[in-house]
Amino acid sequence: MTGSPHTVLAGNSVRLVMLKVLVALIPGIVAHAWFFGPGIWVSLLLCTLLGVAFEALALLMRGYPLKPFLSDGSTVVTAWLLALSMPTLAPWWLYAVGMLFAILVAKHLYGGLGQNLFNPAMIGFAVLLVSFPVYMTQWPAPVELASHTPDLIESFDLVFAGQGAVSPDAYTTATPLDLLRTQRLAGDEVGGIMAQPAFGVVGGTGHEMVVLMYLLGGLLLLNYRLITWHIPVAFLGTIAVTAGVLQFLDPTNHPDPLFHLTSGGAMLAAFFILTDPVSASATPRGKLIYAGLAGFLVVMIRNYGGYPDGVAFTVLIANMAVPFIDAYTQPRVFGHGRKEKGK
Amino acid sequence: MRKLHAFNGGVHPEGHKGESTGRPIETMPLLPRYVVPLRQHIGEPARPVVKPGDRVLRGQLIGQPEGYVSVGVHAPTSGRVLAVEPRPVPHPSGLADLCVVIDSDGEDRTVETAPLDWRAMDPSALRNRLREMGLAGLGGAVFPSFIKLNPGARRHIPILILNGAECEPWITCDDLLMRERAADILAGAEIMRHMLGTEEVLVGIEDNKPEAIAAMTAAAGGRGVEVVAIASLYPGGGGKQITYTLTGRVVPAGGLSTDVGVQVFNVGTAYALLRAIRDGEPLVSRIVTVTGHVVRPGNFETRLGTPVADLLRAAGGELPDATGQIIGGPMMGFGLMDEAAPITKSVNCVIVKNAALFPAAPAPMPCIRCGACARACPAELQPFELYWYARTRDFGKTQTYHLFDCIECGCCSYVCPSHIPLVEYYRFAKSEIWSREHEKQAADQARERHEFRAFRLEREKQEKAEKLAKKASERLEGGAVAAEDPEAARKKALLQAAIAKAQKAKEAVRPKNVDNLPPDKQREIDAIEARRAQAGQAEQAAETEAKR
Amino acid sequence: MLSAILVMAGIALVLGGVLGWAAIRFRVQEDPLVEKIDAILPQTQCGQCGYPGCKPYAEAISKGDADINRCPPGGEEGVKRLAELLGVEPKPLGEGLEHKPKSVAVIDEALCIGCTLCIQACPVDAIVGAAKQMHTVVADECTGCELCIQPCPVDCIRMEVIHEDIANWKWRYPVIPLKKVA
Amino acid sequence: MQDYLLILIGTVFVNNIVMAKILGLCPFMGVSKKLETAIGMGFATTFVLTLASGASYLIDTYLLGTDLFYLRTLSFIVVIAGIVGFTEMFIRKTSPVLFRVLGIYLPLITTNCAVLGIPLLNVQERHGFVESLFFGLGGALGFTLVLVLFAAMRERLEAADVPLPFKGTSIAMITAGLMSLAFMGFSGLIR
Repeated sequence: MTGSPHTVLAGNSVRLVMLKVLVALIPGIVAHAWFFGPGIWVSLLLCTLLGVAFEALALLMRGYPLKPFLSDGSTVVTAWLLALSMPTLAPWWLYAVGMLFAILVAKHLYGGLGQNLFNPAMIGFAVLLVSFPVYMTQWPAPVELASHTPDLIESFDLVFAGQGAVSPDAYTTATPLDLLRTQRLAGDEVGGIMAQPAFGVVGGTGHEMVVLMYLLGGLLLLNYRLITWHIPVAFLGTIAVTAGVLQFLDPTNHPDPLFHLTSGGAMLAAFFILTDPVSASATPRGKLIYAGLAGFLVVMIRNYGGYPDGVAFTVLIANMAVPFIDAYTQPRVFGHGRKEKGK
Repeated sequence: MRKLHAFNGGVHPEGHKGESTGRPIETMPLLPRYVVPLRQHIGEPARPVVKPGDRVLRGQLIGQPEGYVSVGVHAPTSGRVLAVEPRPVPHPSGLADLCVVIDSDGEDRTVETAPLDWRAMDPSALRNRLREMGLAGLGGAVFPSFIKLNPGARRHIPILILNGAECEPWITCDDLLMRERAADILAGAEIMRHMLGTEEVLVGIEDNKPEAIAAMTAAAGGRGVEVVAIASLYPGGGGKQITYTLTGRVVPAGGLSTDVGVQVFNVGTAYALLRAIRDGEPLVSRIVTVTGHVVRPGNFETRLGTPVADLLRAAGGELPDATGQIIGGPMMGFGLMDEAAPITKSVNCVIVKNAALFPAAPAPMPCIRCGACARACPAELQPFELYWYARTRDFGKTQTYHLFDCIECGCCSYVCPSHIPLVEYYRFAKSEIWSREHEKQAADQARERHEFRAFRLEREKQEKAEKLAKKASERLEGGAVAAEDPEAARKKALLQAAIAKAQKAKEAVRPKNVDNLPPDKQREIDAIEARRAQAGQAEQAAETEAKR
Repeated sequence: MLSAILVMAGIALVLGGVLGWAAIRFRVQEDPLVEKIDAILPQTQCGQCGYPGCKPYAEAISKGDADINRCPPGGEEGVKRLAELLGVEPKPLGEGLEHKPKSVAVIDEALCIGCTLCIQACPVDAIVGAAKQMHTVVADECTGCELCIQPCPVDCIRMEVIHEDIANWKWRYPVIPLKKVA
Repeated sequence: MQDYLLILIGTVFVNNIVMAKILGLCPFMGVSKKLETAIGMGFATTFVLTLASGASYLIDTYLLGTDLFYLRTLSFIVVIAGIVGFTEMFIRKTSPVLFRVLGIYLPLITTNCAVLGIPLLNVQERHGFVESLFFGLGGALGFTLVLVLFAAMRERLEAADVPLPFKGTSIAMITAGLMSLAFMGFSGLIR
């Protein structure tokens, strides 16, 4: 090679980037296992294996070398994000369909790593949400509220055989966002709904602790300089402001901003999903617009829409707008149109 | 304390300066042979004014500047011209270029030189002298200095910057020059100041060169020159970057630093300018850093035209397991293809690689748009977008993302986690766009000429018709009717004769007695013919090569 | 029934009136398409497309008489750009047409008899010389159209491919080894 | 006023004419290769659609009434064709570049089923005149929105290593499908 540079920054690779993301996810995963039972390990493992299998299949079909692309870690990140977004203890084929859409459709039909327009995990999730809505509302109940929490062996049984010793009602429940939506449709006031045991100090019982750990992992990512502040701040900030304004106007029908921030997929999206560099806006101003749009839509869909949590859809909608946003938010290039000082 | 301005991005590659700063500048011994390329500067190559067999003296003009953007080329020593022919030159393409090959006579006699009285000389005459003396920027871009020293009719250039940043890793030639010849550099700057009508002279030096800063500060005392230590951040020595760092003035895109009243020269250029004017000596040598995997890394005062192989020998030779050389620095330099290629005005450094210092680049992965390149880009571009479109040859799009503001510093490739050779994509896109523009110009020229021809033919036809009409009317009057135009008939006959003659000439060279040969004889003849044809082709190729 | 006819006729009348007015009000004089096509064509003036020059070919394309794949000097690239301009799908070069590397004509001055036939054939006046004088090609202006070869009675003109040198050298497309293995 | 706003939001997002009603796919696929063209097409369609929506309401209410309802489709098509013809001449005069890039798709606005669909939906939903205008405007803005976003995405897709069988229109169709999936998030937003 005659081209320059002849030297590159040592210890810098796509694999390392992905590895750091996985590390940052660990606190959230541990919290999830602690507060919702060990079922998460089963779905994480299952999604990872499925992801690697689909990835290998796609690479083979497309004639790409397996080793560099299987070991780059991007598939595992997608698998973990999907597993963390989905209810645990769902039948295995649900994960399979999700990963199929995530890896084959959202990623490889678009050219594989680095070229997907949509976040693969969110495509998988959205497909499941519109296709199998019943399964997607059977969330594991927090350990402290459940009459029974399946252990690891039982979780395997539930995922692969589809039946356990006890009825699903014992260990699944609706998420706080679900409860809020259905009961508000029934005419209840927000204050009353949120006094129930499913709601914790600020968000949902159990959920709020997992979310806190996601926040911790997100700060780790910021510390690694893998993400910039723009997307999390704009996203969470817009959610807080929008929810705050709505609550101020009509407190009986709108939950408080803190609840919005700490429930559903908001925190995971803020640091791990919206920040996926491939499908996110890449310019500083663009990131603010992109994440702000997503934040606004999350609150709108949660408060007025047909789905309890709009995060997956809003991520996709924001992804959709990225090429347009990027095209119109190009930063000024050195030497272009800046007032020359001192002249 | 001067207020400094920080440009966007930049990277901190390992410096590796210490390897080659241990010893003072050494002067290369006289070599038996020099190969002096005629294209050592930006612009038109010099036209050779010597032929094989000519005797030359050191400093004698052997290449005359051609066109405006061009400077002279001079013999590095006295001796005899062996050849004027294409030879390997230090260029990323590895192609050969026209060189004057000089066999040294060992006497190193010089042409008569006389100092120039620059204060008394007319600035334009002075610039012409510098043009003839081959002065070009020694920082690497080798732009003819006389053009940069022309302030223009109305332009005022209040600030002159001497660039001693030397931000590229490994290179130390400016460092050593500043340590050892600080006073000369500043004396050169004095002349520049005079020519440009500049008020302020700033010397920018990165703070990883404390000795150079000390030497320059000491020499600057009482000259009205300010030596400024700037943070070590690659590419802080880029012209636009150092201008911004020291003055806060932003050179407009596509413009020159003079647009904001600043002119930037490399310290080596200032030194060469002093030599040219004080000693009357044309540019025939420069300081070159030899470093990396060699026995005795260091800096060498090297005559232009010295083959790289000889320079490496002067540095004690390469250590075992060397894996090639880089011309220039590791961030912007290029791999050398042939050690026979000579040192030119643009070569500031030769780095010998080995697998430990310069490991092979990891295999590239797809871009994940992480934006690390954008954060590192001193031109504040979006390198990943440029890459995305250069990759698919969408050159229009690359231009909307300001491809031509890229300074090819290599920061983006350096930080890329996917290890994509980004700069190579930009260079590819740039040269494609240039070549297309060139083609477009050629097409426009052809269109114009074609249209003019059509117009001419039309006019001629009209004139002819008029003439015929006139003739016809005359004939009618005279009553004489010629069966045929005798002139045309004569022409035709002549042409026929010529064709017959040419055909005959062709026949003549055709071999005789080739009918009814036995097959083995026929094969032999065929083989000979084939060889002859090949030789002819080779000759032809060499001829066209030489013409260019 | 009558009312239906009346209504439709009324609508047609009003719309016709508006369109007629618009046609006069927003009249556009000429079609600049020919110029745009001509700008893409390489101006070799070689006539390989079957038209006596680039402009006539451009006019033919604009009228829809000629296909866009008739220009070998423009090559695939040229066809692609024409396709883009006209909003049609690009296609390979037409039957019997192939893109050759850019060349210039060179006259073997030892054989030239100074007949001026090539000068008359050259579409861009790139050959200089007079009757019975030796002729020379101005390489900078030669488009490589090969039109001078056929008329030469003594076959003293040949085409020479332009070689790569440092002045016209281009950076290559970077090779990424990690692409398709197949 | 709130009603009109709801109509706008409803037609732009919730019942987006392309994403939810799957109308107007021909220009959606055809004029989305370039961002600039898409923007031009969006504005031309907005102009035509708003005008057609209003004009068809007037014709339907005051000319056809209940007696001649069978002439509805026919007369709407005639009116749309007329408006498109006018727009074509107008653009040709004011912006030859846009005229050039829109090419065949400009007269094809006539056959954009969204342009006929909106006036027919107006009748079905018993919209008044202003409502019809807003319905037309909203539908057109929704069309423009997705067309422009789609075009920007396709420009980037153009450079992606899409597997050969999916290159070009097929990956564009898949993308449109995924966009539609994303738009499902808006469902139920306006009841």
